[in-house]
Amino acid sequence: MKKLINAPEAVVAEALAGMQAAHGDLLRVSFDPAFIARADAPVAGKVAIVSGGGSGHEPMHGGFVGHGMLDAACPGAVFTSPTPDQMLAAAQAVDGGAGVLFIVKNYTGDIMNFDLAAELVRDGGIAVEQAVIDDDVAVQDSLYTAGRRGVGTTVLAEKICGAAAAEGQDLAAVAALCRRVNAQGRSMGTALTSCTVPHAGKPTFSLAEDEIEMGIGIHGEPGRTRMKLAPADRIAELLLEPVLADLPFRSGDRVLLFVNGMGGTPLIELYVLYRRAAEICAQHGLVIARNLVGNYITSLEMAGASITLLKLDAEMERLWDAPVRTPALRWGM
Amino acid sequence: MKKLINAPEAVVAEALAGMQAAHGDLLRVSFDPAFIARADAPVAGKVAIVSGGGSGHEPMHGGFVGHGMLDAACPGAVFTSPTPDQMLAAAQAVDGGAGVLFIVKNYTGDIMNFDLAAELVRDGGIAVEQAVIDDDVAVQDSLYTAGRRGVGTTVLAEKICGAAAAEGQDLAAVAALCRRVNAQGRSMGTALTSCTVPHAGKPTFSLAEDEIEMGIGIHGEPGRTRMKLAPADRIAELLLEPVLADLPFRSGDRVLLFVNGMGGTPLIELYVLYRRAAEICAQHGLVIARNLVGNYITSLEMAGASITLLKLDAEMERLWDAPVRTPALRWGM
Amino acid sequence: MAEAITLPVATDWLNRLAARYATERDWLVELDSAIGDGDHGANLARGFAAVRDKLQAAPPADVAALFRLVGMTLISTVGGASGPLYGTLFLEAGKKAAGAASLDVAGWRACLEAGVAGIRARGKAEAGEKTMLDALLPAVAALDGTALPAALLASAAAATHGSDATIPLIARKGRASYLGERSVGHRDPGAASSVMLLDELAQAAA
Amino acid sequence: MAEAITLPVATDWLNRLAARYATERDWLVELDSAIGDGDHGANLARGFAAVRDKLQAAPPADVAALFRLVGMTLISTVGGASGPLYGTLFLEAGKKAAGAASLDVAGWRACLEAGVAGIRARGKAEAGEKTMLDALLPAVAALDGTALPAALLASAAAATHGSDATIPLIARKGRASYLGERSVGHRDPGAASSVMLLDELAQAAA
Ligand SMILES: Nc1ncnc2c1ncn2[C@@H]1O[C@H](COP(=O)(O)OP(=O)(O)O)[C@@H](O)[C@H]1O
Ligand SMILES: Nc1ncnc2c1ncn2[C@@H]1O[C@H](COP(=O)(O)OP(=O)(O)O)[C@@H](O)[C@H]1O
Ligand SMILES: [Mg+2]
Ligand SMILES: [Mg+2]
Ligand SMILES: [Mg+2]
Ligand SMILES: [Mg+2]
Repeated sequence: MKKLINAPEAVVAEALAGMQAAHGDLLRVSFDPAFIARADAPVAGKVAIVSGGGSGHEPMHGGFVGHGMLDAACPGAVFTSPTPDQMLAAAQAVDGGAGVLFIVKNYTGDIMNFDLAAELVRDGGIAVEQAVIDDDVAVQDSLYTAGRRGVGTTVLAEKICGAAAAEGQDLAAVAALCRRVNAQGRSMGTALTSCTVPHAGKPTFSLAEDEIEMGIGIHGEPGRTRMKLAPADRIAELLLEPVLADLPFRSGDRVLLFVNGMGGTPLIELYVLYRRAAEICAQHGLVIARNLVGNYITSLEMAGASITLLKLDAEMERLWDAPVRTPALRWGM
Repeated sequence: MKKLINAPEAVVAEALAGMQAAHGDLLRVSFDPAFIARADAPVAGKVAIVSGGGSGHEPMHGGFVGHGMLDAACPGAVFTSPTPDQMLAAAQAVDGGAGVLFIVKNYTGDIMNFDLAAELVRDGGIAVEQAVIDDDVAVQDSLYTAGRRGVGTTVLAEKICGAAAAEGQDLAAVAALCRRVNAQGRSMGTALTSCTVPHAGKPTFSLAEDEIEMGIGIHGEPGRTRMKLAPADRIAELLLEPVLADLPFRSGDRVLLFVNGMGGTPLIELYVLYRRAAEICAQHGLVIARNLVGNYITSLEMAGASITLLKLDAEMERLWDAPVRTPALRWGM
Repeated sequence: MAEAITLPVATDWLNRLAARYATERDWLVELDSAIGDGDHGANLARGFAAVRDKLQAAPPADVAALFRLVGMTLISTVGGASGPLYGTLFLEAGKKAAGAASLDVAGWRACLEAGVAGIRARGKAEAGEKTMLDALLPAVAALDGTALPAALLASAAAATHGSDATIPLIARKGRASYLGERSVGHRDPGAASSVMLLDELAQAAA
Repeated sequence: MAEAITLPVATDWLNRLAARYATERDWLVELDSAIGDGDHGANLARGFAAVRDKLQAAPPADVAALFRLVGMTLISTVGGASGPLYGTLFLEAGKKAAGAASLDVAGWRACLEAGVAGIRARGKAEAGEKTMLDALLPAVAALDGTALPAALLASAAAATHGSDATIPLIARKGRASYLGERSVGHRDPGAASSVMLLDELAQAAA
């Protein structure tokens, strides 16, 4: 295992210290329990948005804390859901009197920990809503399984809901909007290589030199199928086909196309993928009204990419364009 | 070789097409000769800034084209300097009557191709200045060698000079500013893994599982020494020591600290590195007035990082803060 | 040979568990890498080390308080799926143990039953879905008689069988469920860690 | 057996070179990977394929025009260090060849001399700095006598010796210079490609 770290146990706390040092103007780090909050929190009268999850997906979520996006993020150990006391402390630190929305990715651990936290927050007299993101079409959805995983749509939901909260929407409205974004977003990813969890010390899985994993999760969970490495254009098709069919997206829909890198794939390849993804969308009559290309929800140093398609409505478009100022996403200010 | 590409020969052109598709609001791509220009170029009366270099360092340079930074970028083949006809066409496309500044990284190929281009541009009646970036302290500088390589300071110079041009400074002033930024900036990098040039098909160099290369170049050129993998804190020291000694930086200096990822290193590790780098700066009495953390000047999927320290003056600080709107760097608008 | 789970026995149990999960960390990580995300061993090693430290810093007054402390500590240090699940096990066990100076077989059975019910309520899983429940449910069922060490050994043995039986199952809950058919042929990491939990209790009481 | 470098000989030469660099692409990439950035073979394969296509699309009127076309094409398609350098070689050779229907040994020597002088001026390198000059300078010096094929063979042989002699050198110019002492023991890729350039000319005239 080759990493720029000091010790596996220290990675999360030291990275938090690095974020504090680099972005002290935007955010404030609590180390125990661990959370990252807006420097100016609580914002009186504003709905506070708190998210969190395992570390190793940077910039998500800590890099999205700031004006117009998250009020706080709770980082767990690498690929491990954070604990309820983190979410409780974060909620208490950022509640501005208008309540707190938890944005939760649909993983058993995250769901249970956020559930526990919501009980504690509510007991403490703060209004709390939870919205679950489960947009990964690679996973069979059924009442009898853990359901779909939360992936790329999380980033889009955090931006759009952050803007809604910033413009003064109330807790019920922001929560409803988050559920609407989730209902309209679909994703699928692929891995060309595994990642290595620091405390595990070796790759989570192994792929042959000519193999890729389609439908990979952001924790290195295996996906739908293993196949031979294919040209980027073909991979774009294989990722988009199930995404397009699932909602389903229809000709004339205005969409946000998000091509996301898993961490180890260079930007030049993401643009090669974007090129074909945009062509496919055009062939289906979709209007790419907005887009995002880059490493936003990653899986440590995994090589690979995911594609998220969000069907936009006028409100989402307006809120997407609203000013945002966080370490990883910034415009309009 | 595992890459999200269609064919090695097609990577650069297809990535350009992807950038055009994703950022059509900001930039316009010419394919033959290949360059990326601001969508609203030429801006009348403004000094135009043109840079370029081999591809594979994304987002540099194409991702820095837009308001407040570059007017055009010329991408060569992967790790190969672009050709004079690209720079000539780019200069002609973006000259707004106030002349063109070429920002050139100090590599033999880049220097010769930009020299040829400058002759051609001048012959065509457009005023042109060249400013060379050679900030890599890993390389022995001497009259009898190719001199130091241009690395991280390039990003900072392009931002600062872009702001100077946007506020109306003339060609001589912007060129002088660029040389001043270069004179005040120092960098050094390390590689944990090699990168693989698409047309080469195999890693440029090889490192043992416990080895790193200190002083690596952004094209996988070997560095100063090979050593055993060390803790991130130690690597921060080994990168910063020669940087600090070279200018030299002095207690009380206001600096911009730039921790840059080589492409394959996750953000969480860059923050671990930033943490220690900031501590070392503080120990030397330096005031980190500004900073930048992320993948900005990369080497395909190489794992590793570089640290750049720029000694700021009041003008540089002001220009750093000025609004910028490009695919990869954006604030204030 | 203990005839009941007293405070010293319970304390010894938890200290043993901290050591056991540290030792078995890599194996549990390996199991979880195969069908999950490779953190189960690290999660439990971290959580039970914290439990050991807390017990040392502020020894609880009775078994019920100890169980509650363990539950709270696991919930606030483990994270993931196993944190709330094992945390709930101890919190619910603590409720049942309230007021008791020590636990005989029936007492412990009531605690474990309540704890496992808590896990079912929190995780919404059933028997046969390839989770820790497939070790824990048989362990509850096997707890009978009156001789404590023997009952605990039988309970741990049942858990072991249950854990072995997860290997051919298709996972329906937790992260392994994403694998569907491909989860077949692998032992569930939570079932494996549950075996250790019950095994160390039997050792502490032996 | 050609007695002079005529337009057909020169055209044949360039076509051979396109094929040669395509064949030797990987070896030149390998040489450049060891002490540079691994693109030299790809650069030349790309550039000389473009030359071949241009010659086919619009055959030049004479040797001088051909050299100029080659020079311009290399400059606009190769990039890197070798593009301007080989481009300059042909542009300067084209100047010297102006007006000549064909080149005898003295004529070609004047062309090559001017081309190599152009490379020195553009790259500011000297003999012994581990660059293409270490193959090209001996090749110029070896060009004498009046029998063209023999002179070209001698010139190519001198280049080969020069290329071999780069192996023990420390690089002082170009990308390999960053390596300092560590460049010792490797052949300079530009010297290797220069050998091919001269070797194919000897073949075309043979
Ligand atoms: N819904 C559930 N009910 C019961 N046990 C579960 C459930 N989901 C997961 N588990 C158990 O948790 C174990 C995984 O724990 P761990 O790896 O620590 O958490 P995570 O899956 O969040 O990484 C699984 O092996 C399984 O035994
Ligand atoms: N200053 C120079 N003068 C002469 N030849 C040079 C000089 N710099 C580099 N070269 C030659 O160019 C070759 C490298 O060419 P190439 O790999 O195509 O370009 P780059 O180094 O830009 O990647 C070297 O092997 C060397 O022979
Ligand atoms: Mg986990
Ligand atoms: Mg090159
Ligand atoms: Mg796990
Ligand atoms: Mg080269």
